[in-house]
Amino acid sequence: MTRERKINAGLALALLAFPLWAYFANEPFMITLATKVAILALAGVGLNIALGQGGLVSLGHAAFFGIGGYAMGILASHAQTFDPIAEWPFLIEGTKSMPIIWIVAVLTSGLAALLIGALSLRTSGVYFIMITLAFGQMFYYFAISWPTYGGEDGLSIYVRNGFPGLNTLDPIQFFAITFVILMLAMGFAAMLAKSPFGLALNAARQSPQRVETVGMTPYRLRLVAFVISGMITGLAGALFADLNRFVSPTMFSWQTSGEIMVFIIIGGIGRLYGPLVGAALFIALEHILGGLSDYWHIYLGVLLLLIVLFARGGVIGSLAGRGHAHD
Amino acid sequence: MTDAVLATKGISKSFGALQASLDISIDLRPGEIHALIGPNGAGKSTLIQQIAGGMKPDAGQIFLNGQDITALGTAARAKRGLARTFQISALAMEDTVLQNAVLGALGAQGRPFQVFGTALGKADLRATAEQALDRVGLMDHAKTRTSELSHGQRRQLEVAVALTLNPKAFVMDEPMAGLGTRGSKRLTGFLDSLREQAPILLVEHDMDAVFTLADRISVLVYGQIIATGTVDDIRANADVRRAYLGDDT
Amino acid sequence: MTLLNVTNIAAFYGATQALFDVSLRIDAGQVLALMGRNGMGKSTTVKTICKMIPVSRGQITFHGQDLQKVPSYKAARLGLGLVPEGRRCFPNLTVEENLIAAARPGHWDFAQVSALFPRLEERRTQGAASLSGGEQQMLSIGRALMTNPKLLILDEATEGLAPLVRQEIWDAIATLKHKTGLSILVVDKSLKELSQIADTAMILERGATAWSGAMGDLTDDITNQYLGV
Amino acid sequence: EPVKVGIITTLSGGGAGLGIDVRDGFMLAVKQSGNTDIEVVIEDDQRKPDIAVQLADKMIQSEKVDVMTGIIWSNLAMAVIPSAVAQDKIYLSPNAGPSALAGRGCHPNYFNVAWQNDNLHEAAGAYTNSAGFQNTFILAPNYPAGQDALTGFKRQYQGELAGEIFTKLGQTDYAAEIAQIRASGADSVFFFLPGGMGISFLKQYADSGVDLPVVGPAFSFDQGILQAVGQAAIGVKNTSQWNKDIDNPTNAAFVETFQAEYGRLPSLYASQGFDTANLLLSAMAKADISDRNAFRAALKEADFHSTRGDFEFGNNNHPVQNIYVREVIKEGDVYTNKIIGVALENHVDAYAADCQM
Amino acid sequence: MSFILFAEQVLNGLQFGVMLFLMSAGLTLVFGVMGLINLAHGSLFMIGAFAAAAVAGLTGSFVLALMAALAAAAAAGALVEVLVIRRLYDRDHLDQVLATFALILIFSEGTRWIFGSFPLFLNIPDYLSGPVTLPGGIQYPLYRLTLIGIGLAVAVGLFLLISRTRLGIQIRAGESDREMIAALGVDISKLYTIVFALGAALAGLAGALVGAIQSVQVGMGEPVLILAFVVIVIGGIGSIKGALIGSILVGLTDTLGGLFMPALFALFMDNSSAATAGSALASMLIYILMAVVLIVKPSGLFGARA
Ligand SMILES: Nc1ncnc2c1ncn2[C@@H]1O[C@H](COP(=O)(O)OP(=O)(O)OP(=O)(O)O)[C@@H](O)[C@H]1O
Ligand SMILES: Nc1ncnc2c1ncn2[C@@H]1O[C@H](COP(=O)(O)OP(=O)(O)OP(=O)(O)O)[C@@H](O)[C@H]1O
Ligand SMILES: [Mg+2]
Ligand SMILES: [Mg+2]
Repeated sequence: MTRERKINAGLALALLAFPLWAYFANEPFMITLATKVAILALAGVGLNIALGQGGLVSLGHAAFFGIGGYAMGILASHAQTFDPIAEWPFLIEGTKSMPIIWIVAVLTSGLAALLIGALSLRTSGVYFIMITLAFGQMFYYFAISWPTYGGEDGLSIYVRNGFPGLNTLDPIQFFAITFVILMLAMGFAAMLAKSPFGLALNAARQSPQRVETVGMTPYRLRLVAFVISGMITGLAGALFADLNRFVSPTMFSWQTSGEIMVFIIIGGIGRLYGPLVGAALFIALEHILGGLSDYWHIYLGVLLLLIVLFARGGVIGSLAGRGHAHD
Repeated sequence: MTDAVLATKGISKSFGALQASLDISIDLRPGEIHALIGPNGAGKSTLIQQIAGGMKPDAGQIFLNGQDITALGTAARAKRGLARTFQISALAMEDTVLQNAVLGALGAQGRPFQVFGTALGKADLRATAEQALDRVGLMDHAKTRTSELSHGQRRQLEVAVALTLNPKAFVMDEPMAGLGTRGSKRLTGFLDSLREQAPILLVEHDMDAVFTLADRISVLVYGQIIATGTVDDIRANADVRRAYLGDDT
Repeated sequence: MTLLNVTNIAAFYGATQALFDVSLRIDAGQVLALMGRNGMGKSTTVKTICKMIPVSRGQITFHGQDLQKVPSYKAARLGLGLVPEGRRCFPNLTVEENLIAAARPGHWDFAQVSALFPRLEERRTQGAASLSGGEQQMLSIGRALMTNPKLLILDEATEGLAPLVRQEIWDAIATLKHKTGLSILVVDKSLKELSQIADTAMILERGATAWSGAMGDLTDDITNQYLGV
Repeated sequence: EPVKVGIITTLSGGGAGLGIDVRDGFMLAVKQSGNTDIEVVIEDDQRKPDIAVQLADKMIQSEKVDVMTGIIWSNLAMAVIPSAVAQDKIYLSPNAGPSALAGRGCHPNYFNVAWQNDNLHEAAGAYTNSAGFQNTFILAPNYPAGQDALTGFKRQYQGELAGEIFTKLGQTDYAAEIAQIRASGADSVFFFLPGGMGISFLKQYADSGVDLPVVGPAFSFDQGILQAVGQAAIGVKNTSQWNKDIDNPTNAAFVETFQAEYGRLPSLYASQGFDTANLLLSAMAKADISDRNAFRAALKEADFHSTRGDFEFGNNNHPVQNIYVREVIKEGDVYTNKIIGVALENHVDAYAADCQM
Repeated sequence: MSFILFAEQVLNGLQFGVMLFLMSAGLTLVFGVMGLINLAHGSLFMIGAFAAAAVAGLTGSFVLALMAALAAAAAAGALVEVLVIRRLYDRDHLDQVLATFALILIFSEGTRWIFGSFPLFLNIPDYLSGPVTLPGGIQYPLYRLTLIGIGLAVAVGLFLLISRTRLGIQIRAGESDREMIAALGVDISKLYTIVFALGAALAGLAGALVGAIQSVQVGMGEPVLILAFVVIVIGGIGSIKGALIGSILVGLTDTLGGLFMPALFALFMDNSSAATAGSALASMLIYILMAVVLIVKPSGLFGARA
């Protein structure tokens, strides 16, 4: 249909083609990079539901990313040491099964999003940005100083968790898992945007009064969106931890929240494929610029600045023209 | 009072030293259009806000169909059948006209948390929405982005969204504002036809429209109702002429 | 001498056109009354002159200078003193601060404004937000005078005020005209007072000039046609 | 056969100075050796564990390196080393020595050329005893390395504790802690506050009027940061396995050539990088990298001239070495250290016994 | 706990708060007047510290160093405003966040490029070093007392500037109605540049003052920036009074929390784990404070708008 659709299809193909090329060219690290792009894009897809559709500028999504990561770290480390997580009121054992870890990651981050959202959504605008930041920082400091699971050192898992029927240590197979999840999440996000709930949520962003006068409560719509958003970002956190076989409090830091947000802005706020483009571009820049100079952050900064100042609507916005997205 | 669809009893509201509403009691009876007029800053929009639930009165009560709704929020009042339009259009500007109308239908249906299926694909929602658009004559623009509508068309859309709620009472804040003479005439005719469905509390500066439509007029000055009566009563009222209409009217 | 010359301007709000080919002229020392019913484009005209909204066509010159090329603060410094619709006093500032914020050197200073509106002197330290409507109106006029303008623009300066307060304002405007010879562009609905004070008049109808001429030439027919109910 | 070495270290952002020193020390030794069979790839981890892990993946998967080294921080080490050595890469640690890798988690492919994390703290504890302090006040940041530091100190220290405080990681204002020290009636202070934290603490401590003697590990008093601490550091005793005045020809030559090459005095970290490279070069001279067993054995022999004098590995591939007490002095315009004694002789770390290798 | 220790800690909290105020004042001013979120404010703090260290290194004069800090930060602020920030006023907060985030990267790495990766040296001048004895036998560093003095003096000065001078009046007017103040002949963009440079200068001053007792290094601004945001959000965005009270509240909470939390936990835990748990909670304390304030008052203590 639209130009954006064509671009999107191209992007999905590119994300699939790149690791396949790397596989045949025997460049496993390139597959790892593509996997990282897919996972970070997934985190972005999560945040974009709150940010792009709900207009909720959360600078605390690292909290969910980190919770997902620690869900993996804690479960897997207990499985590694055969040391149950809890024996009372009932026995909870660690696990090395990805599907179970994902479920736990999604549920715990959803629960955290429910709590954080319920409190934060009482505020709006910059206050919302800052209170979500505050919650993120609480998790960060907690994770750093809580010694049971490694504190600032984090937790290392020596072998990647398993998925029935697949060898997850093989880069291309792990990529396949993340790719499928990313596509499912994007499909879900696309469906959400068009669903009755999405319609109401988008309207609540544009005109909360309007939504109220037709009998719906923006607060509740936003809270549900925030929880869904947190769950997806949490899932991305679990995958990210599995990619690195390692979790640390850095996942909770405000820079992590900032980076996820940067992906979205680079790609284009509210654009379905925005997070993917943003994450891919960011990682590519990091990879290419990092090789050029010790001071590559300067170039990154200048590039970001140019994107904000001159490519309004992000990369997809610039390519596809003004479509269905807000400034 | 008992047969009033919508009524306020002794509403008062102040902003610091400013008394925006003072002991206001007005009512809206079945089938009527009750116009509320008064100078700028008299407190008309403030009163509408309190009736619709956007603002809590300091004192007094509001009744819809005899039930006290003072404690309810905006959304709850809307669910009970109170539909309002805004002085400054409040619409989802990035969405299409149809989407705005479907939003109204969705609110009326009361199940906003459906994540499966598309909003525009739900036959029941769509039927309600299209019917409302049809009534205000916006069906041709169903696929237009709302931000591309003219001022007048936005006012029509506001009314259409209110219609999707199938309300018991309308509260309209300056629906004619910004419409040309022709637009006002059309909307006047339309509002006239609307009163059979539900009565309208109408705030309006357009005296042509008010004098054509209103069954009763209340005049609000400095937060107080200084007169209520028929068109002729009000035109003849010396206080009203002094405070609002002036000598030329 | 022509002070303000507006020729064939058009202006838009988004996609809706609000002004169509409006032209007007004010000479030094003159008072022009700009009239028309609600929503006809009076305030829009005023806003284009003060550079608050852009014109899409036409030309505005003030004192021989093309206003098109200057930002709004420079236009103001050339000598445009605006009393905007809705007063727009700075609510978080006191009366005195509102006046100081605008002050530029010249005849009008705090003492002169106080002499014109003794009420403002009494309310000197009160926050503008809590002033009565009439007091706010006086403050808004005083504030515009503090910029020592060559042309004072009054948009609905008597709107929504009690008759008594209105009278005070009209008296003040008359003083300005007769004692200081200030040029004034006045937008208002009360014909009676306008006819006493204005030299020329102009009526807007849906964003276009419907009538213009000397105030004395304004007949009842015309006012009934364009201003009556 | 040529050996490919991957250096992952911190070259940008906070803490970059340490990584730069390790890298420069390492490259100096490679250059001096004239050995063309060694190929080095260097990457910047930005002190972020996830970046480090990725770079490790890249080095192993793409660059196909044989030997890895360079990591400064324990948390990054824990993220990278276990999986690298499991993939049969040799890892030579030039700085971090987390306890988890010294005891039960030791590995034949992992060699630490610097110290086990606790060592310098243990030495500080031992020195505190020998200096006759009875009631010391100890503080460290609240993170694992900080907790290890206090544990290490207490392992050797025999007196009373006047107080024990964990500060915030990255904290820059220590007024509150100094006030507690003042009120505690301590006779000395031990602290472990690496990087900017230590600078801040010392400057504020010197200005507070509390004049209790201070003891710490070398990290807060090393060449790279002493100039920033300035006068406040003069006279402080600190523990280190290396100093530029250790008297052996290798060290003298190292100090001189480093200064000539880079225009600054070498730091502790530079010496560790230098030793790491020389260890590697000595093994390359004896064995082929494709024969892992022989190569590991060659490494274990540690037959090279260390800047510390003789160098020897214990059973867990961690150094068995002297740890000295140094004092901060001023030489001309430059703040530096001088050795004033030995705190622990031929010290074996506390975890070696747990290592089954 | 002795009275002396407690009093000293209160002074420490006050001093910390006052320094935070210097950072937050500019931030809240820029936000309140221009509606701009400036993440790069921390970089201006760093620039002040580096400028001071560089000039102190060259001239040996602390006073000159402070002047250099003010000048360098103000100049950097003005430059950034004219080149970048100006284009962001009409953008939404997200664009501002991203653009100023990019500025952090440029400033931090640029500084590292110029000054290298090692911390710089900036010392307390002799005439301000060492402790003084206050009434009640409290020993307190003279320099920190001076900081409290300077901070409070700046607070008073800033308050007078904003509330009494014509410039301050115009700034406040711009806060409520930008279009109107322009229509009265005030050059609003110049005014904005001045406000931005003023905020930058205060941050630079804070950087230099703090640099003398801490380490002057790349990235020193970011932790303070986050705290400054916490402060202005607690105080209510745009309010100088809110920034002062918020700063002192945060300063005291942080300092006294670090003191009392471990002591509190020690009541029911052994010393070592109490120290760990207590300091863990202490480091979260200001964020908890902020969350509580916002939950109770969603627009901060003295905030007018949300
Ligand atoms: N939230 C508020 N805080 C303080 N004052 C307010 C607030 N809302 C409205 N006011 C004041 O209350 C008065 C009544 O305002 P309102 O909007 O109800 O007038 P109105 O009759 O609708 O006027 P108009 O015809 O111009 O729309 C005005 O003086 C207005 O400034
Ligand atoms: N900000 C705006 N956005 C869109 N349309 C506007 C805006 N302001 C005014 N209009 C429209 O422009 C037209 C002219 O408005 P203007 O304010 O100039 O009228 P006016 O003659 O001053 O009326 P009044 O006597 O009510 O003040 C009106 O139709 C109005 O609805
Ligand atoms: Mg109104
Ligand atoms: Mg008008």
